[in-house]
Amino acid sequence: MAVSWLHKFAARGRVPVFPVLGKQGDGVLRHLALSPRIELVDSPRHASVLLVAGEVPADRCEPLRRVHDQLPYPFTTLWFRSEPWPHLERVARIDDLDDLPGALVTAHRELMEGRRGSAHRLLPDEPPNPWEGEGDFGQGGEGMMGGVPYGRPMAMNMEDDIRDGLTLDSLTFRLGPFFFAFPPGMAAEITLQGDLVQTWKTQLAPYPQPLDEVFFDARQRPVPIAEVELARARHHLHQLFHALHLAGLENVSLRTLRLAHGLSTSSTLDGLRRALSRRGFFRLTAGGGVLGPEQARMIGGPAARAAGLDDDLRAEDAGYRRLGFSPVCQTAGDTHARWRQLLDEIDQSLHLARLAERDRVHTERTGSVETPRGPWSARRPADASALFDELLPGLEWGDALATVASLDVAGLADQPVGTRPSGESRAVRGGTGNDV
Amino acid sequence: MESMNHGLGVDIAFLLLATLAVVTGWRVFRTDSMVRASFFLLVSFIAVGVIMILLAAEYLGVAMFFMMAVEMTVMALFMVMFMMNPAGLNPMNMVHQERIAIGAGVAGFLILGAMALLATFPDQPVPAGLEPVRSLGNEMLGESMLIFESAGLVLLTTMIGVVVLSSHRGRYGAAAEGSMPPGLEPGGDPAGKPEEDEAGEGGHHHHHHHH
Amino acid sequence: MTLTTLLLLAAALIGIGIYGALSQQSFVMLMMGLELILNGVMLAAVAFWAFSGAGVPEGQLLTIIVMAVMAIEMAMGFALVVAAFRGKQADMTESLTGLKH
Amino acid sequence: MFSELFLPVLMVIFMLVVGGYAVAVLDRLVASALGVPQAGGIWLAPMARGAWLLTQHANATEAPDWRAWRLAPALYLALAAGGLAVVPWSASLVATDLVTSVVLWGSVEALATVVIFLHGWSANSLLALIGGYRYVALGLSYILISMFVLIGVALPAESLQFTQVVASQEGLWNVIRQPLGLPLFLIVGLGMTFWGPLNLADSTDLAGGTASEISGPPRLVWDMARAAMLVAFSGVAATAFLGGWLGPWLPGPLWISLKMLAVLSVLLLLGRLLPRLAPERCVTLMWVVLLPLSFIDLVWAGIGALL
Amino acid sequence: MELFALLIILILALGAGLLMQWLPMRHQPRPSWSQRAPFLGGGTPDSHAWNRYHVRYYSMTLLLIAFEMEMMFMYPWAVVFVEKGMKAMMEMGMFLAILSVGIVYAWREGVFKWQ
Repeated sequence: MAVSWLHKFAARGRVPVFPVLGKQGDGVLRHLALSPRIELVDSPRHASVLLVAGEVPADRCEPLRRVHDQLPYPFTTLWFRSEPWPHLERVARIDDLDDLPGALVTAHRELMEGRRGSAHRLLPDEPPNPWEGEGDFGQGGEGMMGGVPYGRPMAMNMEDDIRDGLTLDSLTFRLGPFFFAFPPGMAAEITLQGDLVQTWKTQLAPYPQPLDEVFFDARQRPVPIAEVELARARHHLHQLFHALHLAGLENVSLRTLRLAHGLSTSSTLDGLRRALSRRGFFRLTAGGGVLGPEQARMIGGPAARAAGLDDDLRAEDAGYRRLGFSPVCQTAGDTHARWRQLLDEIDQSLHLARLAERDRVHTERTGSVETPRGPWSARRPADASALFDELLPGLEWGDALATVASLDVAGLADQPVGTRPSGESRAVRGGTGNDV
Repeated sequence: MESMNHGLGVDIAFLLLATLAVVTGWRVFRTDSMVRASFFLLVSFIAVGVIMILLAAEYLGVAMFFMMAVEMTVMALFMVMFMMNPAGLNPMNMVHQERIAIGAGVAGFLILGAMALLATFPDQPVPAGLEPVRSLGNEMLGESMLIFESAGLVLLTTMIGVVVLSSHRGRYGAAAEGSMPPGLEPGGDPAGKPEEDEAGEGGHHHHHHHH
Repeated sequence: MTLTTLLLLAAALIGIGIYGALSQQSFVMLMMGLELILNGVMLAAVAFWAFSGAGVPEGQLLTIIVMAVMAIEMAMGFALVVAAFRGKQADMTESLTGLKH
Repeated sequence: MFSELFLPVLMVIFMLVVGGYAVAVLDRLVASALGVPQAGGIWLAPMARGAWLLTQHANATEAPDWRAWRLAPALYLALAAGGLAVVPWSASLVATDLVTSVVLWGSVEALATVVIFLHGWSANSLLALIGGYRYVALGLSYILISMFVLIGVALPAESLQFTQVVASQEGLWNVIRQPLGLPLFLIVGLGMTFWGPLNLADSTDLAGGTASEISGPPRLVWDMARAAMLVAFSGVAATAFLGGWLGPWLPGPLWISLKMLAVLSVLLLLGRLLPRLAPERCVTLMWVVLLPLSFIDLVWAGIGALL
Repeated sequence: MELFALLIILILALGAGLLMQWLPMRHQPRPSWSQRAPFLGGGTPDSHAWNRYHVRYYSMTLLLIAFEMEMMFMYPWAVVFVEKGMKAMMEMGMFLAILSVGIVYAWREGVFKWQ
């Protein structure tokens, strides 16, 4: 009796959702972040619903199974724009973004009230290595460091420390592709000594990211600069949203998101910029990750300009020149410089959009376009996640993740982003973006 | 009546705390996990600290808590840093000359215990009105500033000493100097470690000499 | 709780500490033994102060000094371990004795 | 017997429960005021979350240190309760009026570091481990600041007893007399509960840090213990700096509850406003900036006490 | 009596914390091995996480031990401060000066940096 009362009560809370991102799934994140009934969590242990958003490529199915099995009972799954695995019981596929929050709430409620059974484990119930009853004491190990006690070998020293000459143990593990602080789809093999990154090998590149249609159009024909610049600013704001969540600034990250959703030529960035610098975002948070000139050129775009390269295809466009465009730059090239650069560029984009809208200016150069991710003339900006392999070793964990968040490395997809889901604008709930 | 009750309660508490202190003190050397060992020692210290409070040494007892909490945290950090198999995933027994050690331990206990039982000490309990903390403070700030000054200087020396010894920017040169390659093979003993005789009798020996 | 029982407890702690300090191979574990000995010493000092010192402050001061010795021993000990490990990559007492040229 | 023993104990338990709930509600109110969407009933939300955690199964890792893992949240809760025990609710209503209760609170702070480290260590999981170790860097740094600041309030009281500390504020509260004290102490409070900018233990970049591998009832206890520690801290802060039970018209316990509420609001607001500090920067900040500031506070307090 | 109250409070809180975990959990089955694998965003570790962890702030911790010892002296000093007046003030000045020298030296040596 008391138990059912407890379950009824549990059904009324916010729905803790662990999102697993497939291709083009990150839009869901931005939609759900503003939904009051949904709580996006960073660890599957803290969730009752596993949301698979977007199509998960075959090489990431095994990790998905692993994550699926890591949710504690009772839990259920929901598949968004992705075909559920046939052997799962009672799973629902949702395709309309507007239905998603409601479906998540329903799933959680049914689960809590016992109307829906919990999902089951997919992987066999076996330790990573057989150990029981083996070894000197039945713990699976041998001697002091050998064997596989409780199923895994012990951490051992593989390489010298890179900082202070105390060579202690290092830990090697693979992180991702469903680690929230990484670009969607990225996975890396990392060796840590203490909390310092010793080596970093990017194993799976992030999914190619779809860009707004207007950038594709701009390569074919002149398009209104106002539209291009608003799309650019929106792209940057989305990146900032993820980074601010990582830095623990939940409310500013949501403010950024609202600004992005309601972005128009009358939006301003002043409030956001002020909030960030007042709260010490540039002084107190993790930083590091200085790009050298070669690396900066390789990645291109705002990251390169933050490192002092003033390459920008917009400077070669007569339409932009008429608006008085010249590239803005930073010199330091580190994480904080990239954020300053991004804010400056968003500001500049909004300014250009305002001027362009007033004077109805269009782009004039076709065939090449400066995307938010970098210059796209002959080739699309390609994936640059291999850059992390040389950039991150030597950084401590927080700095490494902040650096990852500050770099937009994913290559561009060959398709523009699908029809913009109508839900995104509705979720804003009265936020025009002006009042931030 | 009230005071007798109180006395009995204190006796029971003392008995429990004494058992706790001894058992956890013993467990320090009987557990495989270095973290557990450090925190067992911490519990032993805390038990002794509570006994001190029961003895009206309120400052010393409570100070024991915070001093030892910090020291044992640091102890745990260093134990984990420098001991192979710090969590004791493989049970191990890293002892040498165990029989001698047991003998010495028991002998120490017997001698000291006999002294405690046989010797007579003056019976001069703490006077009723004494404020232990105040008297301690007065003693420290006594006629001269000797205690404070010497303590300050000794501790400053310690600070400088630990910085010099432990910081890799210290006078012992940069990090790379003097550091040796890691073990010849994974899990083996560090290269350059001197051979030792296998005199230890303490059961399972942890060294595996690979040749 | 009498002086005798307190001293017995202190003796037990010191005995365990002696065992630990003598039997442990690792330098860090050896320090645990030393700490336990000092634990017993501090208890004994406080017990004497409470029961047969007539409340002279020196009894408490002695405990504080023992604690200071302990802190200094620990700090210097660990600093030495770090320095030795950096030089020799070892933490065993046997190796440390080898350091004393 | 009743007024000496049971009443203070009841008071502490009551404050623990009500205070923990108040923290959960206040944090949601602050969040919604700052634009983080909250589902309908803010008053019921903490209960619903608690009910969900009670129904969720507890997670396990492959080879955790079981006892330490389960003990750590309960110990943290016990430490919070112990911290609350030294807070005087009125001149006579206080659970543990030790002559050295200020030092006892210092011990609670030091032991909290032990427990939080243990929580991160015992899971035997990478992210939790890093969280635990990070926290130690912070915990060992803030403890000195806290001690200096609290010695500062002990100077005018000529005692290490919280009731005396309150009594010494009869004329003027310490928050005015020692203006640096409370701000510094608030930073300690954020550190002790690893809240907001000082959340190095359970941070987002570690997917929850020491809590990343726990679920269900252990997580509930851990969250409650954190909230309880925040309450205990606010009680001590109100006692040491805001004159504790002192105040006109209202009874003492009510006054201190109001002051605790004020401290809690400031802490929760700070927690939501500031970004998380990088661990290395945090250690340097504590030792090089805040610790000298606490020296100044102590000198200020000393001069003030002598005048 | 004070200690007895503290004891009751500690035991109640500890007991509540343990019971709240134990009561709901006693009927729960032990999680499967696939659930127990550490969460790494779908990735896997090579080994147990417990290792000889390279604590990057170890020299700071040693400095702290020495520092904390000084705190031992400061608490009793605080109680008699007003009584002793200027003399206590001078001693404190000297003490803080020594401490400051220690901090400044350690800072210059980079002790507070991640080694």
